[in-house]
Amino acid sequence: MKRLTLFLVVLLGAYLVWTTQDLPDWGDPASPANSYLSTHYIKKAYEETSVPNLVTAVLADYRGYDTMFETVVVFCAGLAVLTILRRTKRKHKKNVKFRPQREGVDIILQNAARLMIAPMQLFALYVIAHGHHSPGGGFQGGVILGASFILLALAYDLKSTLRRFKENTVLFYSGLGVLIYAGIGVISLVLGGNFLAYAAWGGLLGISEVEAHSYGMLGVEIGVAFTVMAIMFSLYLDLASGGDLDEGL
Amino acid sequence: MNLYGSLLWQFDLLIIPMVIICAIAALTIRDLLSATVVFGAYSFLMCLLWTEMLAVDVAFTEAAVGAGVSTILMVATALHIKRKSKD
Amino acid sequence: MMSAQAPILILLIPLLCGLAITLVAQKSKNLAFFLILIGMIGSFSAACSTLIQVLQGSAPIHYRLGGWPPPFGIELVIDHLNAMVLFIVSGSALLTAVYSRNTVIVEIPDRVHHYYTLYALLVSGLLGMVATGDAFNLYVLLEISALSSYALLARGRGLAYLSTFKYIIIGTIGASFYLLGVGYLYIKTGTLNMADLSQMLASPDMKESVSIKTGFVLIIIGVWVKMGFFPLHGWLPNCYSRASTTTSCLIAPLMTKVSIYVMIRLMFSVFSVDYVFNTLQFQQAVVWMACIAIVAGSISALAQQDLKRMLCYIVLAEVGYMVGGVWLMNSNGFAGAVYHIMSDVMMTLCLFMAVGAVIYKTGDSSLESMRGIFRKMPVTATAFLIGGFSIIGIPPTCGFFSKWYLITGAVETGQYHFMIALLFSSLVNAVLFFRIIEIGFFNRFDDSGHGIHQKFEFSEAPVMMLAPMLICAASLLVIGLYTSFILRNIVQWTIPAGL
Amino acid sequence: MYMESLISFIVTEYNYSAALILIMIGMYGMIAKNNLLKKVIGMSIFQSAIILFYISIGYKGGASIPIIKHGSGMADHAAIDPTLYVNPLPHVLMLTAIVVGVATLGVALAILQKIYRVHGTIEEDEILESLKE
Repeated sequence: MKRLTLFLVVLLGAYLVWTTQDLPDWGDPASPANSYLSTHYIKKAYEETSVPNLVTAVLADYRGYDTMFETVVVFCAGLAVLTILRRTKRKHKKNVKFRPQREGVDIILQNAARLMIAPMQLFALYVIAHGHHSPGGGFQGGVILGASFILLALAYDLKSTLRRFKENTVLFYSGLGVLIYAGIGVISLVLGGNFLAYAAWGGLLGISEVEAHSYGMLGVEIGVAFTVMAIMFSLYLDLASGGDLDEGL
Repeated sequence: MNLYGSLLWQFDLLIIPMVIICAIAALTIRDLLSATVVFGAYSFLMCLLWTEMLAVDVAFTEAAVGAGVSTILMVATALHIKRKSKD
Repeated sequence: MMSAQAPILILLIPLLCGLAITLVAQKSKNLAFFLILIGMIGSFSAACSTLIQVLQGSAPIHYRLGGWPPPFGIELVIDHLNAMVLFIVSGSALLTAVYSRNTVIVEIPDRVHHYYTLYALLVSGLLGMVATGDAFNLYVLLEISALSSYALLARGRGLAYLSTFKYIIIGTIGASFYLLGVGYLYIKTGTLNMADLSQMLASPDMKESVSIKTGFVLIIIGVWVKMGFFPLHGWLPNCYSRASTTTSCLIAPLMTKVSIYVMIRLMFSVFSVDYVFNTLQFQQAVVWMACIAIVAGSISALAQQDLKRMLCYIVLAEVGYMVGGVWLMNSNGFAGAVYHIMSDVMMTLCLFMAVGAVIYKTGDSSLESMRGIFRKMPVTATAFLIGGFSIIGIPPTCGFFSKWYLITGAVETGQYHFMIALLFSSLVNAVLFFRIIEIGFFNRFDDSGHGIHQKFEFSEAPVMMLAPMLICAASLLVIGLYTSFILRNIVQWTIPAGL
Repeated sequence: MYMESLISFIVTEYNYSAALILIMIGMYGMIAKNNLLKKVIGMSIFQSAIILFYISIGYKGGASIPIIKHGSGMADHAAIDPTLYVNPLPHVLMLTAIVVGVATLGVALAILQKIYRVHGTIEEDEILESLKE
């Protein structure tokens, strides 16, 4: 079985590597992929949305529909893990057979974490807010925010972290994020535009349509950050405790 | 032979074998915790590779998600199960 | 104004209702059910409105998301084919939602609201896959429906976790193949919009390109994995048969048919008839594979002792019908396959609902649980009977007409092996269902033949389960009776040019 | 002569080749490995290799990162030279793919933990053997 798989995989791999001779050269500026849509985005995106980071502009505006469902994917994963692992309180007593043991309190780790968490969160907020002008945006910022909570749970323990960031709050934020994203789309629909057409917000906010795109993107990035933060933390909670939220790593 | 003036293609040639070695190592190491850590290294090298190809946003995300959160999730799972693997 | 926004509302309403369930319906199971019902009704009415719009005007509806013109933004494109599929998917999701009232509380008592949220996400993912006109967007929605189905399937009976894990592995390979195939298309054309792609791919040097061919093969293999076509079907029966009742009612009919829709869309809207059948040379091979799928599916179904597993193998055989019909390279075969998407959703749904009701009442899914079914649960048994007749292909149920067109297509192109496979499968299905009917109706003795008359008391499933089941069964007859109407007004329009 | 064309082929396409080789490594891991966690690692390798493939598509020699230079001293909305910036579209697509990857990873790990709890092992052959008994 293993030999057969290896043989098939090598055969398929050799064929696929052979097909690369038909592909345009690596780094060719004139290749179809680098010239057609991409040229339009590079030339027009800044003019049409006033967002210099082209990746953010395309991600949150031109292909904003994709990004909404990407957020939904994250939300869905969080719910899926929760549905699969989490058990009601009564039954789980002997669920986790083997649990990593923690010995004593690590003062160095705890103090380092205490020093790091606040700057991490500040940096995450910067990444979210400054995503229009520099690399970053809702996902990256959200992941860093989530990671700061994971660090808290790793350095201290799960119980004390959960006292600060309650389980229900985590779920609420994850739903809220998607709702912010979809809500911005629905309001532009109500305002007479198409779904996710941020230009429709211009009249409501009293700004030009180009600026409305920029603000709309900021709004959806915040929504994305909420969901990603909550779900990253929730994934850690469930996977590290085996679903019973008693004790982490 | 036109290499389109890439500044860093030598760098590229250097990282790619390392990425492949990490990928193979992550699949062959028998200790699952080590395998997940090697997988974290793989993600990080991938992220370097993408930075070198100027995909800064993607590299940033991969540094946070791939090398960070996914590795933590895998370590969390590896600690919950028997650490030795048969292959 | 609302009707212009209908295409997006079809999938937006279930999505928003799913979110609302997570946010407000944590405590109340009734509220969760109420919200899911609202979501499905909203989605269904938007789908109806879209279908009417498409039927009235002959041009497809284009909906620009974010107001950006394609190919720069993403667009939804609704023509006759996907208007029909949207209608049937949202309709059957609505029926399943009504049906789930009783079963979910029994099977997943602790997480009803999460279950319904995942349900809504799955439905909006499937509807989004059908509505979208963008190749990459299709991948994202494919993953949403996949992820939510993993979660729903994992909460099943017995070894559900193991089979779901296998499904995750296989499903990810499929989705990644699809993504890689789209990458090959993107690298050669520079676009992701389906209409734009098809224009680019029509040029002669694209037809000769090895990487486009590779891309096509990767995409098709990816979609085949998702639908469980013959050599790639291993995960499907285990996974679907171990799922809970509502989950299998929702996923088994819809997932495979939506994948078939995706295959048709990619074959004929991104590539072209000429490319698929003339430039590539494996049309014959695919029809042979479809024949094997049909025969193997039917024989395996005959060997099963578990009702749900039996139905899963029937689903596999039906996938063979549709893939074969599309690849016959004939307009009648294609019409039969498209018509069969519609009828097959309804007949599998009807059968799974009936079996679900039996399981709900008896707690058992073996063939023996059907014993005395006509006395105990006459309504369920009637629905099961109609669904079974439709699978066999007895007129006037819709199964007969789809089979008729498929066979006509096979004869017209001279591919008699496909016709033989279809007839064989009908025969096997007849044996299968008459055996169950025999158990249910005539055989009221136990196996030793001592003639102990068991008393079968009337104990029918609740009305909330019976009503959707009966609507399903009735729709099988209605679709059958209005065949010519459906063919003239919908299916005729979907046949791609040049077939 | 033949060798030279081979080297030129490898250098101009080596990123694609590397991505495809990694895809095959990942796929081998997913199909042939016996340990379920190894399968999951293979899955992640597979997905990030596809991302490498896409990012390689978007690279443009002599270009810079896809953030328009703006601010003081730059005329706003001046004609932008597309050769100065790499292609942003594959980056956008792959951000989505990374997130999908971590979502799938989370669900797979959750099911894996559940399998370990039910069967006491995550070796596929041991699970199958325990089922036979």
